Amino acid sequence: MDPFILMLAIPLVSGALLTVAGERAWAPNLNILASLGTFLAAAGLTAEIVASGPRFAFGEQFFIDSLNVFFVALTAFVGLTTSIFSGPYMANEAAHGRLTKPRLRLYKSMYQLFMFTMLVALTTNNLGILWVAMEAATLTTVLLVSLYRTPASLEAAWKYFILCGVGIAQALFGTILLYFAAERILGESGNALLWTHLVSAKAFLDPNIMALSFIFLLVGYGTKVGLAPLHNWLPDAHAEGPTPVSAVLSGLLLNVALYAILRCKVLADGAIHSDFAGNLMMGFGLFTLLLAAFFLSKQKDVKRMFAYSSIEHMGLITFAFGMGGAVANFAGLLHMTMHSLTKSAIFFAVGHATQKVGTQMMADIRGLIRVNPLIGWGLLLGTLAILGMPPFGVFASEFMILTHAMKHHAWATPIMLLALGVAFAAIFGKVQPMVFGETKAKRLPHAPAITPVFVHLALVLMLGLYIPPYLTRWFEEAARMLG
Amino acid sequence: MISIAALIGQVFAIVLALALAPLLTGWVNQWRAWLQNRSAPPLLQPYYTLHKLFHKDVVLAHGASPLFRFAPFIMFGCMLLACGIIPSLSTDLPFAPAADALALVGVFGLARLFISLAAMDIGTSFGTLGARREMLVGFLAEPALLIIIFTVAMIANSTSLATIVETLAYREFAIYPSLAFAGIAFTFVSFAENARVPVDNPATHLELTMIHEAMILEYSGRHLALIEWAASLKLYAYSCLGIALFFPWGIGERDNFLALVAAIPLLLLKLGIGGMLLAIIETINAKVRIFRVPEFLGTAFLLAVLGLLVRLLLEVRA
Amino acid sequence: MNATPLFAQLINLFAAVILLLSFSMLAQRRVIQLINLFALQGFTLFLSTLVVAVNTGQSHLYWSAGLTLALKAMLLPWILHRLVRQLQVKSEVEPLVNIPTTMLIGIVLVMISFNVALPISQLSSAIARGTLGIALAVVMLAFLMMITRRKAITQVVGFLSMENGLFLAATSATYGMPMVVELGIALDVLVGVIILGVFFFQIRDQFDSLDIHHMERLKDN
Amino acid sequence: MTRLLAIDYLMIAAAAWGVIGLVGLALQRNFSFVAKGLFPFGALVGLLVGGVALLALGGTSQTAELVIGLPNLPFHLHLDNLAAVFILLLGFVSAGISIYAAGYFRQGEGTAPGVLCCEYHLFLASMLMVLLADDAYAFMVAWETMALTSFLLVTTDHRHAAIREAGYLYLLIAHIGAIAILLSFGVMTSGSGDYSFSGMREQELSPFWASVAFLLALAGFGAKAGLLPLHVWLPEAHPAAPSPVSALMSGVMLKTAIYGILRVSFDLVGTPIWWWGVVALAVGIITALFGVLYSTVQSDMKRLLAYSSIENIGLLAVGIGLALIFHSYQMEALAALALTAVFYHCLAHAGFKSLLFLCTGSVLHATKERSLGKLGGLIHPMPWVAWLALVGVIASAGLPPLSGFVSEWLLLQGFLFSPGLPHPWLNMVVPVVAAAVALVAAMAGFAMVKFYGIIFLGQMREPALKDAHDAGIWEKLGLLWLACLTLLLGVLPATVILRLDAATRQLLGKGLADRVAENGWWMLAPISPERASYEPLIFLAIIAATLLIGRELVHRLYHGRVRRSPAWDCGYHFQGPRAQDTAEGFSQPIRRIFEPMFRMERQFPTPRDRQPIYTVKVSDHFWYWLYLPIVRAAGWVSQLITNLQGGRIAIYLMYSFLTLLILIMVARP
Repeated sequence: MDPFILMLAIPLVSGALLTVAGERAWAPNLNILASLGTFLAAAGLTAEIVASGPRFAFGEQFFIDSLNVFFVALTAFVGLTTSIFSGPYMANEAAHGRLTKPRLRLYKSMYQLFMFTMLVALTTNNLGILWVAMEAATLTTVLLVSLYRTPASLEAAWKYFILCGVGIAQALFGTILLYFAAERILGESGNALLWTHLVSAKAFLDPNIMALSFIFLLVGYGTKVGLAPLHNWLPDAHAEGPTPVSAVLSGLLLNVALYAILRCKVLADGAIHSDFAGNLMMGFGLFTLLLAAFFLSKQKDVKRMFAYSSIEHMGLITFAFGMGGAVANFAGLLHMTMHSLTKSAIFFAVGHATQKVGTQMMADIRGLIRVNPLIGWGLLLGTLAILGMPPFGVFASEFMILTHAMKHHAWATPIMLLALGVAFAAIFGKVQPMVFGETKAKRLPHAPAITPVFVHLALVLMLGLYIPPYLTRWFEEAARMLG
Repeated sequence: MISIAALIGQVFAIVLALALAPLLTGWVNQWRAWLQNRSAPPLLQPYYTLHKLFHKDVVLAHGASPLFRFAPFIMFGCMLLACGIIPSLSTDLPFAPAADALALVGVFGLARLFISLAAMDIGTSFGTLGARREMLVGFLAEPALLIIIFTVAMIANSTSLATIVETLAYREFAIYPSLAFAGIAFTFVSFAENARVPVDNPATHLELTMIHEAMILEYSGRHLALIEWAASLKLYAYSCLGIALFFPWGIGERDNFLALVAAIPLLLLKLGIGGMLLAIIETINAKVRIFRVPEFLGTAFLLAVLGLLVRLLLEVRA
Repeated sequence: MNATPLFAQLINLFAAVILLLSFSMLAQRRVIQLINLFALQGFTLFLSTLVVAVNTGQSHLYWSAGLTLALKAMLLPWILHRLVRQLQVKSEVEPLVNIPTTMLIGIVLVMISFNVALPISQLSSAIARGTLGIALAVVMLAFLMMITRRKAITQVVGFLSMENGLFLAATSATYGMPMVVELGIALDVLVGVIILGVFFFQIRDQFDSLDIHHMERLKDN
Repeated sequence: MTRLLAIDYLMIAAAAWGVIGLVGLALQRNFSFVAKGLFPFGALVGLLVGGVALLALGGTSQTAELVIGLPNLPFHLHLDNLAAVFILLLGFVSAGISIYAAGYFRQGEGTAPGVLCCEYHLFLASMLMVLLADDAYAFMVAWETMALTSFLLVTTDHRHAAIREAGYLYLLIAHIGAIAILLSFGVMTSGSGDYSFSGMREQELSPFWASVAFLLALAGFGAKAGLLPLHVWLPEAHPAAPSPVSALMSGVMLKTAIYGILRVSFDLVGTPIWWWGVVALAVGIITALFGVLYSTVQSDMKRLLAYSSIENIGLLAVGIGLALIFHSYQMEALAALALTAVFYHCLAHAGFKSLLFLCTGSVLHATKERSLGKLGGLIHPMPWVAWLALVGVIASAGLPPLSGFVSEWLLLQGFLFSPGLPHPWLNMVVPVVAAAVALVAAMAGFAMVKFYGIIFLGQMREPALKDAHDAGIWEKLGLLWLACLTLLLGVLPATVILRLDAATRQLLGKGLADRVAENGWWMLAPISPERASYEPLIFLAIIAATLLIGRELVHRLYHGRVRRSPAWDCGYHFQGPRAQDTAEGFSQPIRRIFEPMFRMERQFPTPRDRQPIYTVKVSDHFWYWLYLPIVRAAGWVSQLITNLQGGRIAIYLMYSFLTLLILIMVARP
């Protein structure tokens, strides 16, 4: 069977099944199983694409090349580990009485649907469907963010919905403009929104329209990426939703939104013949990086802080892609991978930690390493990794981004380094006392799932020291697609 | 290869130092007494004292560690070494390469370190007090001495004392203004290092002012004898160093046995005058407060640096 | 300059009406009236889409028009009405910035939008190319409304009005997006509003009000 | 089968350390195996590393390339003479420390010994990799791993907030330093994109960019080494760490920073400019003066040593500066003299400072006390530690005939030639620096007398000290090994310098070996015996002979009787241990003379106090003048920026709106 169809069908079907069946004893396992199935299908698809090149599906509506299959693989993998993590996490939440059965049902079904929307967004060839999928992803996650129905979570979900809704509306306007420009070249058929067609005709698209369109797309999807000053929903949504949701938001959704921008950037670049799109992205990236870094030091809530850290890294990645060129794109992709893996690992650790202590306030979390050494070490190492400490892989990609910037945009390096330094001071200063020191935490009814944390960290560590050649080739191929 | 003559000269220099050092102390004491209108002790009084002390039993405090008992020997050894490498009669000293002028400062430093540690060993308040004051004096005097040596070494283009003496005494004669500064600074330093008025008073046991005596308060018998002897040797070594650096004429050159013979009376003469001057200066000065000592030594240090600068400005440039 | 064909004039007219309705929504103080104006805007949008459909004969535009009528002119206003009634929302819309100022800003926005759209719409093959500027202006005005209104429900109306602007751009300026896309968009909007409806109840349960003023607790400063 | 090269052995050693660490982590329940099996094994590996480096010195340089690393930048490794000197240091010194550590770490004190074993050996391995790295990426990875592992080691006893803060400060400054180093590498590639060191060597930088690279490297490595004003972490982190770690950090890790400065300024960046040397000289002498001044006034024994490390690093920077100045004027023979002094001092300091830190560790274990005010008289219960510490103290005070003196002597000899510089201003100022160096050396003596006298001599200030016990067998072995190194370095300078010469020659093309070899192995005369010479063996022999012969003579001629009695109490019978001078009292003259240099908070007793208390707390001006303002400024900016997230959705929408408006109005392709 076609792994692609499987990959899309499994989350959709299991999502529906979970909705219909309700919260049963086997539901958590089904959730994991479905994620595993998705992951296996994605892996099969990846192997196929890497081996035999890009392909279409459902006519020309879906298109998978080495760029998006990379995102697909990452999404499916983190989706799998998050579902493993969420098993005991959600059980603990239920045991604490914070969640009822219907909520658990909602969580699992929405989780699968969320995976589905992301996978659709990643694999579709139609920029319109991309938009639709992004919007659908927003809707599913709004429900996930408001899962607890507390005032804070409702407020967060509301802000998330409105800000992202407005943002994505702008992206739609951008898409319309794109269509408007393409229609004159490609005719009025539906092909005018197919990326493959657009790419082949990109040189003929009108630069003025494309510039305006790209601005709308960047601001629109950029809201979802969390580019400053459009990021305001992000810390709220991350902090108030359940931790697995924070993990997938940070680890996956931001990537998907950035992926959308990247696809559009290729078109804009082809049409405009200048670094317009790249410069915009670099500007946004730097601004985001700097702003987020300074936000970090005032945080009190641990998930909120790591949400800002995600913003910061998204800024860095946006900057990398803004620079363009094989090396920077490679670095950007690598950094996305590293960030996804590391940040979700951090959220896993944070999730267990906050459950143990019963608060997200950093001032009240102490001595994790004594309560549960593995969680403590996981959080400590994850934090160090996300801060760009070698030998973890985040450093590898930051190294490449920085060195590339030094070569081509020397003015930007001091700013980036300032931001990274400030971020280091802020985050590490807060995490260290959480990990170390004395504690007063309690036991949890369900033992936490530690494996995902260390699987992620091990991957990040390995990629910091050694990137396997086939992975390199794959990344290079993807980077080349981005021009 | 080391010649037999040189070896004899070396041994002779050391023996002479051992013999002459208490005499010099006695001589200075005599002059002090005369200048202060007292009747003077015999010239050989230091020898009698040493002899008496060696005869006496050692009274050790209960808390004394082996370090306390080693320290006098080490101090004595250091001073002996110092006397062995400072050219007093001849520049042909087989031991001289063992330590040049910089290492000589190190030798004095080592002796100071051990005597200070020994002072702290018993754990009385006097001992520690003396040790800290001694180190205070030391860390101010030592760099000054080094700079003085630097100035002279730059003139001679060498830090080897033998070479310095040969250069100053036997190369073409020149007037070095820098040496004047260095000479005054050296005088200051010697007073401090040898526990003389105005820095310290060897004749007092007044706890508020004493430095050297505070440190050796617990010593008795042969240990005290060694320390006293070492102190005399130090004074002798400093005198010889002063002579070698500033009045080197008359010190025998290499392979010149006759000069060696001629050097002895000349050395005695210089030491005699030096001792007399020392006594005069000690008499006309008053002991300063302990916190004036840094000012005193700071002046020495500045003079030394000034000498160095004068050397660089007037003599190298010209 | 050639005489503009009738249907193009019609489209321009409807577009102008939509813009006018946007302005009146901006000026409107009452919630119920606001929803009615929104319904009217949806209806005008339907008309303009219909004109385009008739003119170009593209079948999917009929579908679009139908969807617009059903969704924007009827279903959504109905849902909103119900919500207002059930939640007993106070009828007064309390703007954060006073209305004359808002209007002035709105005019500036329209000027900006037209200026931005002008060079682009020159390139359009569609006949009613001026509509792109109007669509942009509608989007901007809706944006402004969302910024200046204090109630959750008015923000939603603003949001939906923004969608109207987008739809106007899609239909009038480009003769509609591909069918799949439009269906998807419509579905998303619908689901979104339904979710919002659920939300409103929860928000009112938690805050005893739909005033977004209460939802300012999550902050960093 | 090809023969394994030295570099292969070193890689194997690094891997072995890594494996030891992982085994320790895996078997952390088996404490005795971890402590008595793995640590000694690590020490053996250290010996192997030192031995290989010793043999490799003077050989041709070797390179290797690993499969790991970035796709287009695999790890390049390189073993040349410069690296070999520092690897030698790492190997031999760490061997002693590891042996000591076998007896030191206990269960139940902070981090579990198994985890510690892992961190410790990874730390060693990363230091080795730093020294072997031949490209920027490998270097940075190893460098930061070193920082990370040492941070974890510092925070071993993380239950104390002060220790956590020390660790935080340390890692933060290390990270900032690493950023500067990375920038420096970036400048040195000058846009070629080739981040291997060989690529950097090929770049011809303009004087401006070369200077930028040098200054960045100096700042970056200086942060690690503890050069002013980036020294603040050092006196916090070193006391916080367990003693073997302090020893390793002070003795070895600081030297990797010196290695970095040497690598950049003499090897990578190209021809140096004379004022670089002046900068290094100035920073160095200020650091040294600062370090020694503060070390004299400390009352925590490990802080005292930490400040003394700052002082020594300052002296090393002075040496580097001098070498750079000479090198930039092509006076290579003199540069070689200064550089040899630097190498020698690295070795010497590694030996004696590790020794002293380990001694404090034994004292700490025996007494649970770090404050000098509560120690005293430990020479009686712990003679081994006390006598071995004396070796370290003499060397640290820079006195003959031990190791510290040799390097100081070489450095001063170097200064003597500075009037020959063809720059009028320089040859005036540089000799004055020599005066300051002399002052530093003399004050180091003061600090060391205080350190030794107050800990080991006198009466015990607390009754509990009576229960103190001497170090165990492993600890003694480690101490003995380091003391032997210190002694050997002290008495065999010519032999050592002949070995080190290959490194000097590599950097300058000229060394001291020819001149030194002309004379006997017992004599050190770097230029000529007429010019300057030093024979520590004869020196030692004379003092030892006086001691033995003198003692014998006195006993023969007179007698050897000893009578014990109480110390003289001036007739006041209540003199207890409390009458002794305290640590604060001992340094009172220094505080008084250099009052403006310290920030002091004093509390004086009033005449009416029943229990008069005098306290003085000395803190660092830099902290208040430099660091706190920066922290405040950053906080202010953060506050300003945080206001952006005010919680009002309308405002958020407005940001988005304005962004869009501005972009569509302003942004044009």
